[in-house]
Amino acid sequence: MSTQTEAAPAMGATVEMTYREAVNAALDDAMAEDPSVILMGEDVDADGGVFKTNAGLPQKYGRERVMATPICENGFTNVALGMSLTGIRPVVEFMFADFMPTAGDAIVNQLPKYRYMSGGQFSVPVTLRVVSGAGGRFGTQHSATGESWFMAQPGMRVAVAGTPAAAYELLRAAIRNNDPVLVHEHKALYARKGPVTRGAIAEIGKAAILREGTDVTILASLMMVERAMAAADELAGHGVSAEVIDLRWVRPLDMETIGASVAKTGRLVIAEEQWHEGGWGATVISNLTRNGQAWKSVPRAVALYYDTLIPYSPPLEDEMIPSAERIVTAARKSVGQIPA
Amino acid sequence: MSTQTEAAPAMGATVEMTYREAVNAALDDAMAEDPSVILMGEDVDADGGVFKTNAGLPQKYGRERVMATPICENGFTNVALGMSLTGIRPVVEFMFADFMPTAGDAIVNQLPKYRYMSGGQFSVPVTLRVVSGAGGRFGTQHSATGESWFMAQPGMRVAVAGTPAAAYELLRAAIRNNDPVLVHEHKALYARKGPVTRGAIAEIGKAAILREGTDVTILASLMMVERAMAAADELAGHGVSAEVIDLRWVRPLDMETIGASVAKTGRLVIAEEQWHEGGWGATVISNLTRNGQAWKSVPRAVALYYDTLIPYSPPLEDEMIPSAERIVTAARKSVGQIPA
Amino acid sequence: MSERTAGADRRVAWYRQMVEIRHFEDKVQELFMAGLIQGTTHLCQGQEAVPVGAISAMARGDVQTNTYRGHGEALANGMSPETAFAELMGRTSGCSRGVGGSMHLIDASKGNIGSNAIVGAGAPIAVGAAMGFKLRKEPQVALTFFGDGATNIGTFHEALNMASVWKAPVIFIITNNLYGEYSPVRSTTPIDDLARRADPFAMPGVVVDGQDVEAVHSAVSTAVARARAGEGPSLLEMKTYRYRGHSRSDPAKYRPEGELERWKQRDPIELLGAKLAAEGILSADHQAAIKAEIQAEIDRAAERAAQAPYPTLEETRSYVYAD
Amino acid sequence: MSERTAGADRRVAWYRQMVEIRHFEDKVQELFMAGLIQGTTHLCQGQEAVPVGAISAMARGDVQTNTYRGHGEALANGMSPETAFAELMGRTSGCSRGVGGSMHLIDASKGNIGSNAIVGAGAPIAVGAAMGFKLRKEPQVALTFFGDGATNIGTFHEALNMASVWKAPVIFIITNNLYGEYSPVRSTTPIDDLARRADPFAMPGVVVDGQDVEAVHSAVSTAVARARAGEGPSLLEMKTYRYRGHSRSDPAKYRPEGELERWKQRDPIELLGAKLAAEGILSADHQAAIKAEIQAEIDRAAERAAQAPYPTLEETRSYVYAD
Ligand SMILES: Cc1ncc(C[n+]2csc(CCOP(=O)(O)OP(=O)(O)O)c2C)c(N)n1
Ligand SMILES: Cc1ncc(C[n+]2csc(CCOP(=O)(O)OP(=O)(O)O)c2C)c(N)n1
Ligand SMILES: [Mg+2]
Ligand SMILES: [Mg+2]
Repeated sequence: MSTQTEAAPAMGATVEMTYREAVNAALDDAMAEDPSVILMGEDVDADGGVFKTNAGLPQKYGRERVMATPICENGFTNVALGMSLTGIRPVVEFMFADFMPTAGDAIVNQLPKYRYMSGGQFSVPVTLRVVSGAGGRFGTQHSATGESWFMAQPGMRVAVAGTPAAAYELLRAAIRNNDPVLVHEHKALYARKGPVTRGAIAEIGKAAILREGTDVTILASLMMVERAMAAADELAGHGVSAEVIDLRWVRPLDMETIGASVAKTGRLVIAEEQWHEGGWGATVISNLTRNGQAWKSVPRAVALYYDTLIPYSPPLEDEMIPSAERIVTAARKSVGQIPA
Repeated sequence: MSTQTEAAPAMGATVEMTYREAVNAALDDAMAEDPSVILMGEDVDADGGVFKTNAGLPQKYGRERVMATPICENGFTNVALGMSLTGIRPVVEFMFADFMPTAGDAIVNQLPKYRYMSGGQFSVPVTLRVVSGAGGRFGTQHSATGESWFMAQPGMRVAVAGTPAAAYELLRAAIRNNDPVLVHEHKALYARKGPVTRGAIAEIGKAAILREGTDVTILASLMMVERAMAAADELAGHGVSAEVIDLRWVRPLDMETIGASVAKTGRLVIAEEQWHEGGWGATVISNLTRNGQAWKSVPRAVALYYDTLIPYSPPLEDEMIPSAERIVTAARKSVGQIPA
Repeated sequence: MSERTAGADRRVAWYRQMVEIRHFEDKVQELFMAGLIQGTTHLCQGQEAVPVGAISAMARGDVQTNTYRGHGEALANGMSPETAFAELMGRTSGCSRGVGGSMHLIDASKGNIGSNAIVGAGAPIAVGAAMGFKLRKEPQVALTFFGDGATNIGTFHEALNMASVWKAPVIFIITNNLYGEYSPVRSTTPIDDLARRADPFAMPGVVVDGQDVEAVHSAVSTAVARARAGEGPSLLEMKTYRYRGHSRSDPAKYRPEGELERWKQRDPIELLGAKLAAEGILSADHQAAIKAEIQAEIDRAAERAAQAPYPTLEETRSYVYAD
Repeated sequence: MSERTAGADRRVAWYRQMVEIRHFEDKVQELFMAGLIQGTTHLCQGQEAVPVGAISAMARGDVQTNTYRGHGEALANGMSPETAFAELMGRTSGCSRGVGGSMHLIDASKGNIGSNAIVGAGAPIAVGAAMGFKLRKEPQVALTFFGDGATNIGTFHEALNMASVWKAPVIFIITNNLYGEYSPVRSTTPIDDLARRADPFAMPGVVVDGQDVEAVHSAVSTAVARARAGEGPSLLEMKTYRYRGHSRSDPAKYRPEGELERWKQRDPIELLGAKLAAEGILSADHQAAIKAEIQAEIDRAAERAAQAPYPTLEETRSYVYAD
């Protein structure tokens, strides 16, 4: 990868870069802008970090601001919380989303509740950067997206980056925000390229319509975003006009954007790399239904992620993760092109 | 409380007992039946345990089988897993549901995955007993039900006990089961009385219709079950016939029973002591909608649990928890008796 | 505030502060019985020397984290009994606006930056606060209070490790009151001196007489000076005892006979009182007068607190997010 | 299997076993480069004496838990290279039916009861297995293998504490290879001898030369005997080194120059080989022959493994629930 820190383009410029470089640029720009921003986590300082998102940062900002931690997720997440009480804005890297449960107490009982249980005395500007998702043949304990685990937590905000632009903008927004924000990156996307505007900051809680359409809404997160876009291309060939929305925020959900789209199309396909139970897809469908949404066909959601755990075996892992083809099939079923 | 262990009624007899006594009886009967069953957790052996559910058990079964642990939820939950690999069937008590995130790794990455990632070599017969719920003025960090936290975990089963009979039967089923099962008890219910049949074992994944009705289905869990029953009484006075279902299993959800009920009533009120996002209520509504359920009115779910955290202040805590009145109002809105 | 030897005024102030905590806790029990305080409370009668001696070793700008058994730590940090009572009664005039309750007596303005209901959680948070000071090159330090039981939960060890490897200016204070809920230390912990848990983290571990406010103050002052000088963290074990059960519902029947009585013979208030009397600083009569005066203040504070309104659920929403 | 001094046959068997592990790991790297093994692998070349010396101190019915860097532990426990390769290739003939992969080489039938991809998780699981034996009054013991980095995560300390207070028959084995991923021990840990972490749990902590298979075997045998006699757990620190980077994508550029070469001078295979040659037990020629023979077996095993079919997603469903 090229190191963004060496010749950073001017703010406002839109340049093509990888998702990995976008994360790097967001960290770099945030750290350049605000000396209280630091990055911490396991091995974050060596060789760009395990996923090479941090290249150049230790050299530029020093190892006080790019702090490698011992292996102790709960401990170092609560350390970040403590730092945020004495003037630091920590960005904490979780090497794999699967390690978030190891920090369960910090993420459930501390970060989102700390301000509340003091009656509003504190703000807790902590960002958690989480490397999510399957597809890397990392097996059962290293492949969760975890994107819906903490969606029922008032006090927390949860973002999911599906594109390089989203990776940049969401991370910038998270770091600026004065509350805890969890930003999911997808490990299979780091090499993807796309346009990124340096200095752009995502609006909290705003989803992105990536492609307009009239027949069916495909709502996607993380790696499913590119598969939804590919599916939409293919659907066009079948005469189906798909609208693709990148969810961007799991908490708060942008029910306004999603609702308007589904009011138009009357059909919904949920593309999520997780089980349907308890996930954002179910909540979206529930919210729409409770809002009185009139459906032209039943929303397609289930059967994209199978009811088993994530296998190592490469062909099986590929089968487990929802493909563009399965999204296409679900969308075609929704418009009645193939039987449901 | 009277100690169930002293003069246990014969198996098959139905006797009136408290929810606390029902838990005690289930533990007692399971331990009497199978010498490999043990109970472990913080202070489980002293004075009946913190919620007095374990009275008499240390005396009857000894402190090897009623084992007090140090304070280390993740550690002792994984110890239980290890024990289950060498012939023990541990029941682990979580003093408060809020401490489950402290054991996040054991609950998310170990218990439900241990069998899977070995290719089916092990079974992991571990039961987690979890004391859930608000209403006790325990404040923000001691009042979660946590009932939906682990519902998206293949490999895990999750039960919720709304009555003394359910407390007994679900716990017995969990302990007999060869996979990890999480059973939620509600701390505000321990003193409630009801009929319990010694020896009855709950069917995995089967909800219970507690009251039949034709106009609206009220689906409830834990403490909401008695409030739903009270609401149904009051609704009858308004000429509304409510069917009340005790959810009993969050994973797997009994979509058959729920679906049949809603097919009949066409209306649904979700009574859950948790935020709607990511919860079982949203998944139920999503599943019904995706199954093509025709609604006579929009399902009422949200606004039962407010979008803030759980306060200590007693009048506020009472306001936060869905009341029978709010369930009545939601049901009356669903049938159009009052404007939505 | 951090000189190492204490003058007469200071020792009298400690005496008053310990009496205030004792009477406050007794009053809490009374109000609990009367239903004015609900839920649960974890009282600290018998342990008063620990927060009083330790917190008086802090300087302005230093911070502390406490636990659910944290009334003493809050009061010793300067919270008024009325504010504390109001919190325990769930009133909007409470330190945490009534939403926190007994387990969350917090006052950020005084450096009391958190009172946690999760065992062990305060320790890494304090390490973080200390690291914030260090990164910002400020001279402050952090104290963190927790119990003997907390030394068995993993995050305690994680906190010690990080503090040591980063030389964080933090002081870990174990209030070893011999029990974690109903369990005696030795049933959950294979050693007697918990200070020993410092060793594998290459930091000083010191056993302190937690009944002697002067010993507590002196040990904490040494650790604070060390931390402020950039030499890193310390672990101090205060040997003490709680007179009441774990929480309101606990009659503490698990205690061996005579144990409570033995500890009462070294009551921290009476221990200091006897010295002050012997040294002619504060006569027995003066001590009795102080107790009566503070009792009256406590009673008045509780009465005033009970007059405050409850918050509304609506106003609590702004406590959820800052932005 | 647990006698304390080893005869010539035994030492030759150790030699063979270490060579097998070495060649297996080299082959994994080769297959990884060829795309036949995907994802990630964590190799253990250089550390072979630890699993071989330790596991040979186990008796039938004893159990062990391993980590993601667990190929050596699985092979030393008796897994055939073919079964292991098949697992790494995701084939249904793998020990975990292809769903586990490199990080989960498990064989319950041989007492290899888990290989964990979460740092630290295996330790409390092994304590539990040991407690199962103890509760059922069976004479077995549990070994648990983990790295230096794992001694910083809380659950490790929780496991030690429980093991000690309950006198669980468990042996904790730290494979201290000087790095946790890219971080040198001293950047995350404030001490050099990790065995010191046993002290606050009142159990023996022993530093062992992890390059010397005989030293490893003897230290583990002592700990096993102690555990079997009901005297409780031990913590053993094996000083060793991994020759390759942390995982397949890591060139290990963070290592100081010369470090690798220095360690290679005390290669565990050559160390034992030299002794066996000097004692006239196994000549250099014999050693070369063994290596060639094992290399051929390894090559054949990999070939056969690659012929097995992949599992189907459908068949994995029965691995989710037993009931
Ligand atoms: C993670 C966690 N587990 C369990 C509890 C329940 N609990 C509250 S206090 C306590 C005992 C703590 O003992 P100790 O640390 O000695 O403090 P003390 O109460 O004696 O002040 C326990 C088990 C908790 N609050 N948090
Ligand atoms: C809880 C957790 N955090 C982080 C990781 C990522 N990780 C995998 S191996 C490793 C380093 C472990 O080092 P050590 O314990 O020394 O074992 P070694 O890899 O050297 O065998 C890390 C941080 C993990 N698997 N689990
Ligand atoms: Mg204690
Ligand atoms: Mg290592």
